[in-house]
Amino acid sequence: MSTSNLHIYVMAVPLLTAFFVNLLGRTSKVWIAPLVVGSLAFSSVASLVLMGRVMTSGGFSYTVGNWVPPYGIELVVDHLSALMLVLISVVALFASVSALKSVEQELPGREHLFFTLYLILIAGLMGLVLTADAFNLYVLLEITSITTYGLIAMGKGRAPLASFNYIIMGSIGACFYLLGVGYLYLMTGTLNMAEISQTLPVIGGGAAVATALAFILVGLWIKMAFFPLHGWLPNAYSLAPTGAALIVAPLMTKVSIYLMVRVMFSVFSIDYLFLQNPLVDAVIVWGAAIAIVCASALALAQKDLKRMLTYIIVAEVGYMVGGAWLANSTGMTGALLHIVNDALMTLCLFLAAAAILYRVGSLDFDKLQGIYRKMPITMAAFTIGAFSMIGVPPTAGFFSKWYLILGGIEGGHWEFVVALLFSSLINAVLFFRIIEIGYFHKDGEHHGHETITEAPLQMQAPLLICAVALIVIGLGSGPLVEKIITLAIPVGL
Amino acid sequence: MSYHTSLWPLAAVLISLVGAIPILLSDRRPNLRESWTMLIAFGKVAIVTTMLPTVLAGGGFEFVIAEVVPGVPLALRVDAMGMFFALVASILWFFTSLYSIGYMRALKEHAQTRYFASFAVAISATLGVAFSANLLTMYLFYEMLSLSTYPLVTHEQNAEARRSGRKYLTYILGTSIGLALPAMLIVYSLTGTLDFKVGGVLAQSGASAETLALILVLFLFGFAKSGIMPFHGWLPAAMVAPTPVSSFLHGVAVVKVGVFSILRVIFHIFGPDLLLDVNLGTVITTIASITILVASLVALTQDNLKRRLAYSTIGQLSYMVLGAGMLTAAGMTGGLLHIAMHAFGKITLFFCAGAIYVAAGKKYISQMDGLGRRMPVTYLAFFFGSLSIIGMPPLGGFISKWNLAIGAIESGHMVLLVVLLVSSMLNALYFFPIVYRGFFMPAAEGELEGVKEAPTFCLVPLSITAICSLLLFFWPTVFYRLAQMAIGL
Amino acid sequence: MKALALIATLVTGVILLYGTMDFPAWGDPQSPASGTLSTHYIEKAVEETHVPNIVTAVLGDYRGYDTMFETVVIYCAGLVVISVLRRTKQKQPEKKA
Amino acid sequence: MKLLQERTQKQQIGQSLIIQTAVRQLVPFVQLFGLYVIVHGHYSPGGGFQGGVILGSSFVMLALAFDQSTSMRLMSERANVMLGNAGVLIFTGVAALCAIVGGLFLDYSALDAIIPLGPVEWRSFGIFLVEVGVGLAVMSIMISLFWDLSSAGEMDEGL
Amino acid sequence: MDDLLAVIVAKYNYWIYVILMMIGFYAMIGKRNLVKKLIGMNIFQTAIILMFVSAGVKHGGKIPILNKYEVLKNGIDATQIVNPLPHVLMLTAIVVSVSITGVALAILLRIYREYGTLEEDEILEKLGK
Repeated sequence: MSTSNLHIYVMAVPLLTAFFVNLLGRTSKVWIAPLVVGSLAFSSVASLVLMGRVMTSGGFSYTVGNWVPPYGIELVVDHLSALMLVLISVVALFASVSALKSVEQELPGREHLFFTLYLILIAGLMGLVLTADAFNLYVLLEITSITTYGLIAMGKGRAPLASFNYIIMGSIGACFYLLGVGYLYLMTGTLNMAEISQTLPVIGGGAAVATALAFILVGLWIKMAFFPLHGWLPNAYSLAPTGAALIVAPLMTKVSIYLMVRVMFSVFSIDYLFLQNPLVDAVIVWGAAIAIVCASALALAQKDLKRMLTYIIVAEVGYMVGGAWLANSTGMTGALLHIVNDALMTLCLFLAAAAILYRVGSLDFDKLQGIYRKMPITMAAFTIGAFSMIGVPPTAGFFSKWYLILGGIEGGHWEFVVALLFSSLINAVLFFRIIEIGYFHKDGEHHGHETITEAPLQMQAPLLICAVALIVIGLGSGPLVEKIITLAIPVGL
Repeated sequence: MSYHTSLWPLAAVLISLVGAIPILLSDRRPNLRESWTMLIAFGKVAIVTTMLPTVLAGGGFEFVIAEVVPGVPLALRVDAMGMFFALVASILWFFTSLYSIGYMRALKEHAQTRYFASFAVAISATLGVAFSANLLTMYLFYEMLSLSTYPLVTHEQNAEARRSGRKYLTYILGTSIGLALPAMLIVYSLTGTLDFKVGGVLAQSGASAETLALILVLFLFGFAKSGIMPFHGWLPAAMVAPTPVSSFLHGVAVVKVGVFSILRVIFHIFGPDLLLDVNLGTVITTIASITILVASLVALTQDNLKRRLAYSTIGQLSYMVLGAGMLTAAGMTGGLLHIAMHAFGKITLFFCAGAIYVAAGKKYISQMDGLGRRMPVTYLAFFFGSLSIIGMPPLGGFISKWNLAIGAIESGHMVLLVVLLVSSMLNALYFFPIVYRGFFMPAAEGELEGVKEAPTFCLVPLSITAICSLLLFFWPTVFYRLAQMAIGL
Repeated sequence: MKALALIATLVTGVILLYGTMDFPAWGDPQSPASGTLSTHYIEKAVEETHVPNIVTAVLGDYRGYDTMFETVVIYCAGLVVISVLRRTKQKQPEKKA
Repeated sequence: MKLLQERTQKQQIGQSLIIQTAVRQLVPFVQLFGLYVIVHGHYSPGGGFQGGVILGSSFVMLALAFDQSTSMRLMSERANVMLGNAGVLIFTGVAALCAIVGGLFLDYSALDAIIPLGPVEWRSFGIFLVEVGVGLAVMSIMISLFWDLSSAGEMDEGL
Repeated sequence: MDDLLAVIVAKYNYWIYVILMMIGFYAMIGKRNLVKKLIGMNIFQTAIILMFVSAGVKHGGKIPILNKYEVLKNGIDATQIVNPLPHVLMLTAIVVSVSITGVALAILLRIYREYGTLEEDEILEKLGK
């Protein structure tokens, strides 16, 4: 029980700022940039401070409205959620800096609406990370979803259609989750995760509990686009306005993964998940392996950079789900580390894509010929991001993959190991195809965009920082794992 | 032996990596750029040689860059084996840079800045492999080398270059990610460490013979840079690169990095004793022997000089693996020594090929009749080089092959001896005709009007390397000692 | 497509029905749902918040955090509708044409 | 084009004297009732959401009986947005204020530090505050939802 | 027989919600008309809401609005009052579903503006050509 409100401010400042963005942004646009960047910068700093505190003095539980849980809503700040807070706020900050430019280009006159939704989305994600209450989680899930629907629907052409499909799928996911929570509530009479997890062993894992687990998992899988349920993602993410894709693509799926981990271990128990029915996790890991392979294969078929990236995201989801269900600490470490790394890689690649789109106006492969000569710095950063996706040391991507594969070997899940290696190879093919297109310019010459120059600094700066961060985190992954992630993985694994 | 922490290894690796930046910055001013290159090259040689005495005295340096995975830091360590390779690489890089300047300027190549920059990165990666203290670090630099050489291989940026570049990456990245990485991870999950130890780390793991065999094969084919068949296809393809690249990277750095990695694994991850116990040496020797013979036979059929050299390289590389596979003192020493001897010999040959191309614009052996009388120095050097590769006294190649032969006898597998002799014969068969044509066949009329020796920048290095491989016959001591220390004698 | 949907629906339904097996009987005052949590609300809410309408008390105070985000949700809805539909006047003519 | 035709037809249907007069008389009472529902949420069924919806419905009635521009004369779009933001800001502001004055987030009793009413009374009062906020927000959103949806985003005469 | 009856009496409402849920779910994934999908979504959410609310029912329970002073004087028997929590939760759920319906309708209008139809097949074929 702590009275420190820091984590609340991390979440509340963007939320409150959002309303002012809407109020002031209507009248004059000059307010938007300082408000957005300022609030996110504050959150980043505050979350870093919070991280420091957690690392020194351990995590703590917080009750909103000063009611003892389970009567009030409980928030939990531990290593994992603090790490996620840092991740979300920093990614949001970088993305926003670049988004300010591209939104100005794509959605003139609607910036204030865009960034209001944007900030509320960030706040919602942070709330999701913090909450320890099953129903509150549902509400926040809907906040993030509804803002995302809006952000995506702001795009041109087919975007509304994609957004509508996302609404249908997303609602199914949310409803399934709510059904699961309902079943749990009917059986345990509480909504507080900790209390549920205490009650479940008492009442034993009956039909209702199993159903609840199934529905919660499926619901979250739909939200994170786990392979057979991924149908909505590629359209939604690739048709969204660039600014929206910048924030949605890196964070949404990762946060849903975090939620899955949270539910797995805060609501249900290792004992119930892995020991009582070991078949389940074997099946899920197989599913993850299949997901990785299929999604990578689908990515090969794409002719547009953004669409390709979206399918890679789907494949990466398979990595993390598989890693989390490997039922050993190495795999879990890999999954958690990959949440961080994948968010940054995806951000890096999407930032690069945004910069290219800003100048070239299209991401079709044939438009990218000779891009290396025209936007060397952007493409250098893109290359680093690509290497990280492929898993080339010392970029961050290599090390999370390292843990995942190691976990697969330890758990004897060779299918998962093979799938990971396969997708690394596919990624290599995918990205070197682009690198090749961009690097050879002979036949790109007469494509008539000699006028193209480097992207504006405002888009380059976050991109470069992000690219450097990939290498720094890669080299620092030892301490990162040792000081934070090993403490974040649930005890007993 | 005792290692004490110092910045020397880091400096040795980083100097050219950092040096790439001024090279890039002085894009507009070629002279400045080239002087940077030479400066860096010289600095590298200097740094490496300053470390030499300590290593010869049985000491060593090490430096931990970062603690990345529990029990496996990114760390550099200078031991005898690394020193051996680093010495060869850095010295030859010096000459190659000299040669490149002449070559690139003579042909007015485009994008020279990118060329020199990537070259600098590549050599950093090479030294990184030489000086890495554990498998992970080595893998890191191995990949770095693969990626940094891509712009060099595809330098021409035409359709053919695109094809070869694709082939190059497919083979190199595919094998390293698909085979070497899992092998490394299996080793890690078995032993919890990836450190290079004399005597190996797998001995204590108590892994079954089948597992060991699996790991071994994964490694052998995983480091496809060693050109072991059937993963050799990239090497002939990579010959589209400018000759200095072929000569240095595909005569020395890249391919030898492959071999070096394999030897590292055999000596310091498995350990010869372990391999002897479960008697996996034969696996290595068999694969190697096949590669040697097939490659030599194919080389005979090649008319493009560089392709012939490439296939000869494939064959020669497997000598080194073969030597290591014999698991006898002499054999392993010979294998290591051959890295150096072949490097000096083969680079000479490539330099000559380049010089011929620069001077006469000839690529095909069948067009080179009588060329030797026009450019005697080049052809003499070529003669020396080929002698050394064939393994005839009085040239360096003889020493390594001699050791290999002794190793073969010690190991008791006479068939290996036969392989060695037959292949040497084949070497002679595919080298001497070139020299013969050059000196004694009459040139077609008007064919070689006005052809004279290549520019000095080209001529000097190739003469020096030729002389070096001559001297190595008389004074092989340094390399010999290092090789013996490397295998723990 | 339709068949697939039907199958999916049936499977979901069957699982849900199977799940209701060990539900408490409907309206049973002893059911866990009306356990300590709701009892506490009913008994303590009034003296803790001086609000006789327990629903309001729980909504506004005990679970005020939920309610806050719920308000934000509906706020977002309004915003989204505006940002998706609202068109500035000068766009009018080319629409009418 | 199609939209416009439908709209014109509808208008003739909508414009009837009886309905208009009735609505004109009704609206104030509806709004009064809405306010009642909001403020009386402590003692009877009701609260911010219900009251907000009722308040909003009064404007919806206007828009239906007359046309959208009439309802927009009574409540300009700008003012509506202001009210919406105000509502949400009241709620989040109160919540944040509780944290700022040293309590926990949303802990109304902490506001006792500013105006001493007694912690428990403050809880009751805090609930009232946020209900008002909710009411405002819901009302304005309901209105703008109706306006935008009925006029397909053109904010002209609507249905 | 009796116990079967007992089971039915005890559970029939849950089964009804499940069936309602199935109807909505099928409409969401099976129907090709976007508006029908949306309606299905609302049915689905209604089913869930009913399920929750029914969890709070107590036979003979009174509404959870008490007499302040009396309660403060001499307590209250919890079994007499229905469980307020599900109502609170579902108030939230209702608002959420309203919001999402509003958003979905807005997007449907946009789609109609773009393609002049709300039949998925027709839209797809418009996109095709």
